[in-house]
Amino acid sequence: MKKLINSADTVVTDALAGVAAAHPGLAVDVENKVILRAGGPKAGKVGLVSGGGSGHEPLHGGFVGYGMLDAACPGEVFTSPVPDQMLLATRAVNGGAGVLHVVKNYTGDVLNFQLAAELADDEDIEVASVIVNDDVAVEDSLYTAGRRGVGATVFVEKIAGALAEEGADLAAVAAVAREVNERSRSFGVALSPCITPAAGKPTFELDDSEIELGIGIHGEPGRHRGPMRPARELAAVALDAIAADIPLDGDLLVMVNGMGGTPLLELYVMYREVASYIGARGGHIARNLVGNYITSLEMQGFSVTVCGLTAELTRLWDAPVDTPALRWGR
Amino acid sequence: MKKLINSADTVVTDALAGVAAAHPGLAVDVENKVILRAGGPKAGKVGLVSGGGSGHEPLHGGFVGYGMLDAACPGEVFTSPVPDQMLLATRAVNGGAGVLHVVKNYTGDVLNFQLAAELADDEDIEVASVIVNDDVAVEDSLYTAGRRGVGATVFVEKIAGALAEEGADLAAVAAVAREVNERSRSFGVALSPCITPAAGKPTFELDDSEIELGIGIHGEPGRHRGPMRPARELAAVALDAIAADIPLDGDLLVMVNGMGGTPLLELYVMYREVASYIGARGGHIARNLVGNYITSLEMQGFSVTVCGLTAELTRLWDAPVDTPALRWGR
Amino acid sequence: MDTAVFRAWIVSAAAVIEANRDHLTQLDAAIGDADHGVNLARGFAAVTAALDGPAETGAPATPGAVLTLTGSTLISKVGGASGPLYGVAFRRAGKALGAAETVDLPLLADALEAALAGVQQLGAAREGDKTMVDALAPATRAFGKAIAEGAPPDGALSALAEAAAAGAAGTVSMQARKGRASYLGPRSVGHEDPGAASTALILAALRDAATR
Amino acid sequence: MDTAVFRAWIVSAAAVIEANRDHLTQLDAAIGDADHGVNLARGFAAVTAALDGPAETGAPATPGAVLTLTGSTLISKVGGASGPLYGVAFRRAGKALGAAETVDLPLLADALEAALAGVQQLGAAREGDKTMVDALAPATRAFGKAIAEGAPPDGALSALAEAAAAGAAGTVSMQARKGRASYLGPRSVGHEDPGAASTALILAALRDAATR
Ligand SMILES: Nc1ncnc2c1ncn2[C@@H]1O[C@H](COP(=O)(O)OP(=O)(O)O)[C@@H](O)[C@H]1O
Ligand SMILES: Nc1ncnc2c1ncn2[C@@H]1O[C@H](COP(=O)(O)OP(=O)(O)O)[C@@H](O)[C@H]1O
Ligand SMILES: [Mg+2]
Ligand SMILES: [Mg+2]
Ligand SMILES: [Mg+2]
Ligand SMILES: [Mg+2]
Repeated sequence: MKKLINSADTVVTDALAGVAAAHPGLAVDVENKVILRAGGPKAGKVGLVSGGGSGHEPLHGGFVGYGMLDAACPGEVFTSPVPDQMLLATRAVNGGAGVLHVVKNYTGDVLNFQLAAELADDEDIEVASVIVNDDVAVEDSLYTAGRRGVGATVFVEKIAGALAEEGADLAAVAAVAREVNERSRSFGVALSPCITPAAGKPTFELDDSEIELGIGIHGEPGRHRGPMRPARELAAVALDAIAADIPLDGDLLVMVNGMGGTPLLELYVMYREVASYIGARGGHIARNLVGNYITSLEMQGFSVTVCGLTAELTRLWDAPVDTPALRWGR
Repeated sequence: MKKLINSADTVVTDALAGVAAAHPGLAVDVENKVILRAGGPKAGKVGLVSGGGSGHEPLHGGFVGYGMLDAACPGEVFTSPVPDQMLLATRAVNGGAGVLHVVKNYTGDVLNFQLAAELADDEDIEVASVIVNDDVAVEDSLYTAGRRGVGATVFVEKIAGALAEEGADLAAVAAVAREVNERSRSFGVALSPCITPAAGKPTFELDDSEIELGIGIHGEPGRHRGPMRPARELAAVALDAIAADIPLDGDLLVMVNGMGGTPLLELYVMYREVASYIGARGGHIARNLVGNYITSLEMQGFSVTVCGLTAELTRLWDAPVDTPALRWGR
Repeated sequence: MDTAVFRAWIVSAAAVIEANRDHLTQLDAAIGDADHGVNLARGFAAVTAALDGPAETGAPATPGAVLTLTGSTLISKVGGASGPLYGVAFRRAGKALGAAETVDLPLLADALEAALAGVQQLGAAREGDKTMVDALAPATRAFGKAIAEGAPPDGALSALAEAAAAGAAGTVSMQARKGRASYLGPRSVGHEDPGAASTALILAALRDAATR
Repeated sequence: MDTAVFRAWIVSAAAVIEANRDHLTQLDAAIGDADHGVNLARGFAAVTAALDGPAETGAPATPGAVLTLTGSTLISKVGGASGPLYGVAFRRAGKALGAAETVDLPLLADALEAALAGVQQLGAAREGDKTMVDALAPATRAFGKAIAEGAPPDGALSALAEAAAAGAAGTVSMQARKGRASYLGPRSVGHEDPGAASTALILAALRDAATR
């Protein structure tokens, strides 16, 4: 394993120190592992807190700033953060209008945020939670852990963050967050595994002709292993799975996301195939993102996320945002 | 080799079709491989044209837009474009105030842009060229190809683009571009090779304990091979080399750039070490970039670029920019 | 069993987890995200440090206090799914022991029941879902049964540890319905569940500490 | 040598480059950026297509026109360093042949001199810098010398091709001072220069076409 780190134990805090040094607009509590907007909570504004394991950068810390998150809690690599971090963040961003927890649907994230919400409740901080679960590779069921939360998290954080910035109340912000989640679906493909600093070994082995289909964002193998195929066919595999769950017509917000180790050149090739697939089925990509937004360390591969837009969701997507990883309108 | 492509022959044009689909603000001539701002040339504004081999994305196409480039000419992967492309772009962006060619110092880029400039001159289009050569790993000499152009290209395109947007004349825009180049130095390190789609094999072999020091951006081996070291020591290697060439005091613009396959988490670890090295030597990082801006396909590694700022250069850096890869102020 | 025994249990559990750190992480790499051993080792290291207690209050004085502190520390340090689950398990067990200075077999059985109930309430996993429940539930049953049959302490504790180990081994053939492994669907079959494996290690440490 | 011979040269040069595409690319991978074979193959494929000429004008009618068209097409299609350099070389050679219907040895020697001058003017490389010049320069000298000594066509052309091959082989021991390989400094020693290798192939194709 070769990584640009000082040690596996300090990689997360060293990176947080780097985030603190790079972004004067953020206030980073390196010791307690919380990333906040500089300047404290905005009175009367709903606070948005998210968090999860590290290794998915820019998610979540790269989305802290005007028009998006108020705080992010990074855990160790691929390990959900602990309730203490979430409680600190929840206190810090509470401007009196309550706090929304944006939680990706993984047992660890859900349980830790749940314990944190109970602790916040003891302090009379009003907390609502939205569970993001957009990954169509995993079928949803009452008896399982359910679908994973992946790419839609970016959409939820941007759109709910925009509504919160406008001064909407907690119920409204939580409602739009749930609406975006319900309208969004994702599917991911890995061309290579990744290596967590602590494990030091690849999470799985793939030969030069194999890929993993239906992966999450934690370096885990996918639902199936299959042969490598041209970009056009891979786009069809991902979008067939998504189209089985939500309609691909009307105005769409589409993200072609890199898993971390795939060149932008290839992501644009994928976007071209995704766009022509959707166009051929009468869908209209009104807004898009192409790049690395929710990653698995250096894993090579991509994911596609599609969200059915409404006029209101489009308006909120276009609203000004000013974070390290997503910025427009100011 | 596993890549998200349809075929090695079509990777560049397929990606350009993706860029065209993703960015309505751009006008992409896929067949002739030219990326332009939508809406044609701005009368009286100096046009900025750059170009080079593909595989370095987001450079250059990702920097076409308000406040930066007017056109980019992508060649085949790691192969400089041809004069025909550069002439087309030069014609298309000429608003009567002349055109600046921003050329990275590689024999291929230099010769092809030189032929293009001669052709443009035949058409009475005034062309000035700035050669970017910031890579301290290669010593500069009259009898060699000289230093390579790497990270400083991003700074030159942003700052010269800002001055051109303000309506400065060709001489002034060329002068500030040369000033930025002269004030900038870079050094790069590779942890892994990369694979060009056409070659299908890694450009070199590295074992799990070795790295290449003093690399360029074409997957070539570096000046030396050495043992893998902690982030702090790698930052010192890069900055010692840079400090031997330019002073690290005063206000600095610093980029910690990923080579394409390195996670953002690690780039922030590197940024922390770069910032503490510079801080310890009395330098002040007034502005910074951390991320993938000038890459070598999926190569793992980083480069550091440092530019000594003046008040005017800082003002131009902060000026509004609106491109796919760099955006602020609008 | 007095406070010293419970301290000894937790200390040797920490040692056993540290010794099996990479093994547990590799089990997790196969059907999860390769962090279970690292997570628990980090958590139990913090627990052993915490056991000497904050200067003010000093070390925990009762068996219940030892387990409650263990649980709270795991919740604060582990993260992931196993942090809250083990944390709640130890906290519930600690509460069940109340202020007792010494713990007899029936009281220990109550504590284990409480721990299991806490895990299932929080995680909603049932036996057969391929989780730590598949080690903890049969172990708790076997312990209660041994006590009912009048087994001596070492016999009951061996029954506990053996049932846990058997339960963990039994997860190999299961398809996961809870936790990360469930994302693999049928591909989760054929691998031992890391949390069940760590539970078996922790309960073996209890037997060793209590029968030493 | 008439137009047909020059067409035959370019067509077989294209075939030889295509056949050595991967070899040349691997040479470039060692000290460059792994694209020389791909670049030239792309360019010469376009040249063979262009040789049948655009519908309006028809195929080039003179040896000079064949080489000029070859050069212009390489400039438009190859890119990289070798595109402009080979392009200028063929264009200068074509210009040197003027409107001649047939080309004798002295005129061909002039054309080669003009090609070499064009490459050195554009690229500023001298012999010993580890570039295509290290094949083209000695080949041109050897050809002139053979003619001066009254060698027959096939003898002079063999001298040309052999000197080019020897020159290319000689680049192995050189440290590059021009082109990408120069970035490797001392590490560029021990590898054959890809452009010198392709020049040797192209000049061997000339010998074969002219002595067939
Ligand atoms: N819902 C659940 N109920 C009980 N145990 C669970 C549940 N989900 C996961 N686990 C246990 O947690 C273990 C994984 O722990 P760990 O790897 O530390 O967390 P994560 O899965 O978040 O990375 C699994 O092996 C399983 O035994
Ligand atoms: N300044 C120069 N003068 C003459 N030949 C050169 C010069 N620079 C490079 N070359 C030739 O070009 C070859 C490389 O061509 P190619 O790989 O196609 O272009 P690039 O180096 O741009 O990738 C080198 O092997 C060398 O022979
Ligand atoms: Mg985990
Ligand atoms: Mg090249
Ligand atoms: Mg895990
Ligand atoms: Mg080359």
